[in-house]
Amino acid sequence: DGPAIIYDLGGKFDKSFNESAFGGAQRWAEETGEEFAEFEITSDAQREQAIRRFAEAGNNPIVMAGFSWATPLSEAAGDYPDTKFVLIDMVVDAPNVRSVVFNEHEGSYLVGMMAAEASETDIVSFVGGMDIPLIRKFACGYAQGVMAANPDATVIANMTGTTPSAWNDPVKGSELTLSQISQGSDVVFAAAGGTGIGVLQTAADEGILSIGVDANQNYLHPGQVLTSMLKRVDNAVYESFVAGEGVEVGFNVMGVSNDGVGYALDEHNADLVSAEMQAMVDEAAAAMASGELMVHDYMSDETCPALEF
Amino acid sequence: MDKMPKWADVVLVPVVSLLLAAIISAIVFLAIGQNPWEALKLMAYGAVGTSDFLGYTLFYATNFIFTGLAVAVAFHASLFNIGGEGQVLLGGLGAAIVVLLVPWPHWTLALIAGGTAAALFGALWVVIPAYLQARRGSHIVITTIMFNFMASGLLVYMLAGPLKPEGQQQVASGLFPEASKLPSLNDIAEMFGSDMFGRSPVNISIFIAILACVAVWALIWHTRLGYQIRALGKSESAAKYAGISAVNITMITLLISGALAGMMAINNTMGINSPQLVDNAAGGAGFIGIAVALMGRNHPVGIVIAALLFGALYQGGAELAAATDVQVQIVIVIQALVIMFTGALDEMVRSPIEKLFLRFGRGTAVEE
Amino acid sequence: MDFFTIVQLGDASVRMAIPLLLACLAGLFSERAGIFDIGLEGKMLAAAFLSAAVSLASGNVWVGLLAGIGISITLSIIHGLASITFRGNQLISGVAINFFAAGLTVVIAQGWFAQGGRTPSLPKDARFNGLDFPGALTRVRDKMQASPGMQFYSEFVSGHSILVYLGLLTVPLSWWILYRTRFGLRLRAVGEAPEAVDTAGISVVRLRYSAVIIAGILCGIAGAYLSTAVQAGFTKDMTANRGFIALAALIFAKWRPWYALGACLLFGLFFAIDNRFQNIQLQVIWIMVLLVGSAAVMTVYALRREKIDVLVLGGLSVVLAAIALVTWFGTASGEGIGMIAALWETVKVPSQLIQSLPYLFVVIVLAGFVGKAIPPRAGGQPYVKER
Amino acid sequence: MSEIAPAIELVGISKAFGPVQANKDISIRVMPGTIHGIIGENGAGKSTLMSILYGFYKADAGEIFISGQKTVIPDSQAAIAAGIGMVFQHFKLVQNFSVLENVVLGAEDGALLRPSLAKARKQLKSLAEEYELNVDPDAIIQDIGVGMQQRVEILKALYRQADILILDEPTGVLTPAEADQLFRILGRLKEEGKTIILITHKLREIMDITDTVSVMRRGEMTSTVKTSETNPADLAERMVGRKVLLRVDKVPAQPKDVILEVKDLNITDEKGVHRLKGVSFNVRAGEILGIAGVSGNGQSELLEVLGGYEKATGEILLNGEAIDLTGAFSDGQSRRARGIAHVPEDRQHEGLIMDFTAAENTAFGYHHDPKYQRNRLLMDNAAIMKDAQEKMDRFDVRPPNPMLAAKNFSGGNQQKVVVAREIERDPDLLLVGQPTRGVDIGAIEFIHQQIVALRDAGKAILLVSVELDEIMGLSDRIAVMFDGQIMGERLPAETDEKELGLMMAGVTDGETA
Ligand SMILES: Nc1ncnc2c1ncn2[C@@H]1O[C@H](COP(=O)(O)OP(=O)(O)OP(=O)(O)O)[C@@H](O)[C@H]1O
Ligand SMILES: Nc1ncnc2c1ncn2[C@@H]1O[C@H](COP(=O)(O)OP(=O)(O)OP(=O)(O)O)[C@@H](O)[C@H]1O
Ligand SMILES: [Mg+2]
Ligand SMILES: [Mg+2]
Repeated sequence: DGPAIIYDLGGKFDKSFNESAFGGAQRWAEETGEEFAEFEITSDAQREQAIRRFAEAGNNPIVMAGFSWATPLSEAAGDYPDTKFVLIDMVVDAPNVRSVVFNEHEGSYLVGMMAAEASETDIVSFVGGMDIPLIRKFACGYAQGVMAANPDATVIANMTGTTPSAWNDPVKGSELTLSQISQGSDVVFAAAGGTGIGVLQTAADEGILSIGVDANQNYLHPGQVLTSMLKRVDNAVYESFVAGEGVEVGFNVMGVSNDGVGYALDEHNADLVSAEMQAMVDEAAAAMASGELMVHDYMSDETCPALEF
Repeated sequence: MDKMPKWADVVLVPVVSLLLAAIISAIVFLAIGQNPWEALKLMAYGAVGTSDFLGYTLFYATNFIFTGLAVAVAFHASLFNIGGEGQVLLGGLGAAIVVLLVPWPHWTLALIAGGTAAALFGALWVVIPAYLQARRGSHIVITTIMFNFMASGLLVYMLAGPLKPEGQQQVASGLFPEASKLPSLNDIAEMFGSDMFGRSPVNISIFIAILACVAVWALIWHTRLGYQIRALGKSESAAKYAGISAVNITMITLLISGALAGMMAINNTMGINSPQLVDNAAGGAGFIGIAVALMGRNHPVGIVIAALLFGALYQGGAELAAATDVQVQIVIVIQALVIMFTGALDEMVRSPIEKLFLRFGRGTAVEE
Repeated sequence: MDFFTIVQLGDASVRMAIPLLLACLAGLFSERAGIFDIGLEGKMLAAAFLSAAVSLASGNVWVGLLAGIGISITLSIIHGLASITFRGNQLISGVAINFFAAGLTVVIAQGWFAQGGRTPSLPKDARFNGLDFPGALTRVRDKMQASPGMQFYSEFVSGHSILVYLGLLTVPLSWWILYRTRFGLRLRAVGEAPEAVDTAGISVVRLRYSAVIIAGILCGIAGAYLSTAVQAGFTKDMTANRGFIALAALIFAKWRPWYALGACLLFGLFFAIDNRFQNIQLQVIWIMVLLVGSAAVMTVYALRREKIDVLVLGGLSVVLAAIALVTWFGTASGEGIGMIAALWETVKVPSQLIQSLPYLFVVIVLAGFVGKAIPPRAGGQPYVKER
Repeated sequence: MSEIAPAIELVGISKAFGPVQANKDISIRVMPGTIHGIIGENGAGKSTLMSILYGFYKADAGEIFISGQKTVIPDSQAAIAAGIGMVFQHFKLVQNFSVLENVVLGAEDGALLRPSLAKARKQLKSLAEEYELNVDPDAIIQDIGVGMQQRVEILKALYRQADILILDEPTGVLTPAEADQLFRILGRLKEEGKTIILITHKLREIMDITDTVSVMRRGEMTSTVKTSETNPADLAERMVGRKVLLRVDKVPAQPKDVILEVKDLNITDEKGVHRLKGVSFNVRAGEILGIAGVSGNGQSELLEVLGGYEKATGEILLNGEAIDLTGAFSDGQSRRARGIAHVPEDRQHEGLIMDFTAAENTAFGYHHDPKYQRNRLLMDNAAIMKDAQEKMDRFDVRPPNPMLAAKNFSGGNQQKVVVAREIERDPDLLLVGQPTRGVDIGAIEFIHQQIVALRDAGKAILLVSVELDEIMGLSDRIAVMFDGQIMGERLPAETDEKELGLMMAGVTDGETA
């Protein structure tokens, strides 16, 4: 049978991570005219059942978006040696699993530089979703980028919560943004899934700039979203679907060098990004690609040189 | 006044209620553009169509037997324990702590220790609501709802902090040691060369659930405690006259109820294929227990039947959601309808049936 | 904490309190008439969904509001059927309505919008937006520089959606209806002694239906407020237990409108604190004082009572004391400092605890330590004349 | 047949509650300006009939004529409109409302409350003057006594300009003095041309005040006579359908040792009201001590304390040994273990679990008894069944089916189950509260015989009853309670109903002597 995709708890229309994955699958379906199977889980307890269900039904490959799939997948993968699994955001070492991870710190670094450049108060901020190492990785990369562009700047970082509901709490996102604004922030980066909707909305209402995440969110508030940190989950899904049953297994890193992460530039934010800002960011990106510039990855040692959590 | 024979009360009324719930569910399906008949077929297939599906149905039914019994025991004392959800979570916490902390050499020991801890933690989580109900008359319904919320907070705190292994991102405990894993029914079936339950997680907890049914049956109808529970449930003033302590019986009943809910953890936490404690582990089973108890008329036999039905609904509904564009929440809708018709609108179904029996003179003859 | 932060906190408390307040008053009318309603949550949720969906479709948020009220009334009438006409168990009916709404909103949202059980985001003109009073500053950055009076006016007084002002108005209105009108007198009577109302020649059934319908209207507004004023669209389970908190607030308020306002503002404050403050740091010494203090109070209380009180409250005291000690020792060893020095260290209060505060507070309120609340006498029981 | 139309005429009224036929084809006419009495045993259907007239229940069949006009009364609204007012057996007042609010409820003048209340306040004042019905309009109902509450009920009716006033057992809760006051008011109302229907069990009241009287039995109206043409014995006979033994057959008591000694018992309830004020008495083996009194004067509390489910201060000695009154052993279980059996006042809410089977009910309160246990864990349901069957046979409980739920037995048979259970324990002390309330005459005689038999077996018996006849007939010694105190003791042979009645009204020993 055809390929299948299983989304994580936020659901496929989270305007962010899952939606990006859905976009990749959709692109494949439109281009090939074929169909894919999909499933949205509603609780952690369903994960293993979801994997097994598609494996039993003969779907191949099966793509899973989100780090939480690692445990159930490592449990189930062995039972279906002929099925290929693709895991995004986490690594499972099994002969039939392709693991895709992103260098989010690199993309965050780039938008951090832009934030520092755009800020007039020299105070910028970050709203994370659930407080997990992955999101700290975003925050840490962002802070490093800010410091690189303006060593005098201050970064305020807040996490929405410690539970999965933190991905889906726009009201709280909005409150956190307000509090950051009253502390002087005038650029806010939301890496918080559905919560980010509230962050971007409030930033627009209050007349400060915001930065979207995962998918290109510039269109949400044209002229008020500075840029979006792109994490091309859609590409990862799309490529896996295209490769089909023959998808390559093993470890796969998507970074600035292979267009896995980056920043968004389109008609909605063209006026906000000066040529000089763009030049500076592109230069940094090139340096990263060439290995000249090493951005510290929070998850490598759970520390951050530029930010205290 | 017995206005109709017992069989009508325990069989006919629930069946008619169920039919009404089914009719409204069909209307819901039509409203969202699904053919109800097709949906029913899909759900039936999803519930028992393959050995995996059947296994999952039984797995969920096991959960619901525990929570159904929990609700039913409390109902016998006229107490509405709506806190099953939180008690299940706490049960999971107890089981996880015990199993992760001690390297049990064999699953039987892990089962005994984990089961005891699960029951204990489930019971502990109801101590304060029970005490407040018994002593201060604070309504058990609202306090247990509050404790559900606090339970999920506590669980997440534990899963995001103390119970989470280094470096793990998912909010979950580590995997339980291999030695403590409960044998699945398929492991047993395989010994006879069968693959009856596929790779589903249905495991020996189902036998514990059946044992629990027998124990509850004996407790309620064959022990002094059960006698006192029922007496208190039927008439508090009479219980007082008889010297039955409302405070003690209320406490004990709710503790038993909480323990039964907590014991669900051996199935959904220790019994699954990759045993670990995850966030939201109860998955609504605490609430489904209400429907199961109402439909099962608070009798263990009825509860087993209702649990099987709800297990099939839960599993079939998930399958329906995977195969079509319908959201899995349709199961919650059906469940709500069952609760409404068998619980709150009972009289609407019962009184016409009673009238029929009265009219045709089948009611038990009553002397003056 | 500077003045502006306090104003902001007050502002957020009011905003968070409004849905609670509306639901609480809904419960007040219903329970004053003798009908328990734990289905407030479900009614709000259904209203939140339908008002968002209809606002989106019609482009007019007032039409959306009406639709929300309509569906909420419909659910109220179902509750009425179960609990008034068919004299069923009101708690069970409420539970069923909550489930029904939780499931059906998602299922229908998926059927209509195919966005995973939510509505698309509402455009600005299909929402209730903040009303800016004349001369009020609208941006946080401007307000920060303004004088305290201006800050108060701009942040606290101005800038709320019309539903907030309406919501606040329902308090005096409810009071007036209950205590100054014939309808109110009868409504209060029917919750206390339906047989007195019946023999006075008034229809118990009609009165109780009116009460649950009023509850429906108020829940409808509360739901619409959530999805069209606080947020821009419906997301599943977006009421987030507000219906249950409202019930607790109702008990805390002893079934009185003005007290309800106070109770809801207090709970609103809890939400505001939770939303705004990420890291609440507390010195270990305060934790010790708080926990050990409550443990001591409970123990003293329990020792004067019976065995069961000693058992339960004593156990609880031990748990509290243990938590305090673990925090203390943990801080000392974690920081590698002496026990005394550790007392002045600050530790982060777990965010789950902050989030649980409203629920914890509800339990304490229900325990009656904040004053005894006597519910309407006939509450929860169907009115049965003939068996 | 007079020319004027009757104020009320009921024709062929029938009403069934499920399988119970409460009213069967009842017809009655009441002339204007008269007081019409209705008597009948408990459960005869009196309240039901009047509730139908008042629109509280709907009749299954029959017609109502008010002043000759055929009137349909689907609800109380219609009854009020037809000029009918009713004071129910159980008052229908909102406890936390003021007197004024209760009077106004349902008779408001407009949508706003203030004008209605102001008007009612004025009107209430004039009504109070006119009929000597003084009440404080701002008093809260739960703070005033039953006598006052009854006045409020009457005021409610008068405020609604009722021409026809129905009173359902108005004197059951009144002291004789309060009852006299009530009858004066009724006389006044009658003079004004109002029609009054009075339901009562007390034949003396019927004889004193009514013009005509109807007798009901088992849902039927058996006869209607002019009061002047009948007498109490005749009425009693009409009521039960045969000659009534107004005396209980028994031999003189042979009192022996003191079994129960009560010293200075006091109870203060949570509202701070003194329910018992220094009660002391004793009961000897082989005698029946009867406690008389209007209900609500502490008798119930006394039984509850002795039965172990109410706490009190003071001292109780059983066979010379103290009984724990406040601690862990002051519960029904320990009292039973000490040999105290208790037939409670309210069999439906205390003595029985209506949903339990008769068998389960015969073990009720004695479920710890070893003979009902199979082993340490399980109860022996078969033994309970066998025991129940024997008891039911011995006490002639009908139907003799231990599997039937208690609610399916008639009141008398329910009471027999309770009495059987308690008497068969062979207790040292038997507490009996209202043993024949709502029990038919045959069962009354049987139950009385059982109590006397237990006495003759040398047991101590404490009897509480509001029926003076029962007290006079059964007791070997009579104590009268009023306002939580024992007013004095009398021997039945040396007293009469008049003296006891005075004592029940609070007139002290000295004054009567
Ligand atoms: N609401 C009711 N539902 C069912 N049965 C009832 C109801 N009210 C009365 N009955 C039954 O109808 C019969 C007549 O009752 P009713 O109250 O009219 O008697 P009564 O003559 O007033 O007795 P009492 O002297 O005890 O007041 C009784 O058998 C009673 O149990
Ligand atoms: N035969 C009896 N008759 C009356 N009362 C009894 C009898 N046996 C015991 N009791 C009383 O019942 C109470 C409890 O008795 P017992 O200790 O036998 O119960 P138990 O087996 O411990 O009950 P449980 O299992 O409910 O704790 C005591 O107050 C005791 O005095
Ligand atoms: Mg009566
Ligand atoms: Mg024992």
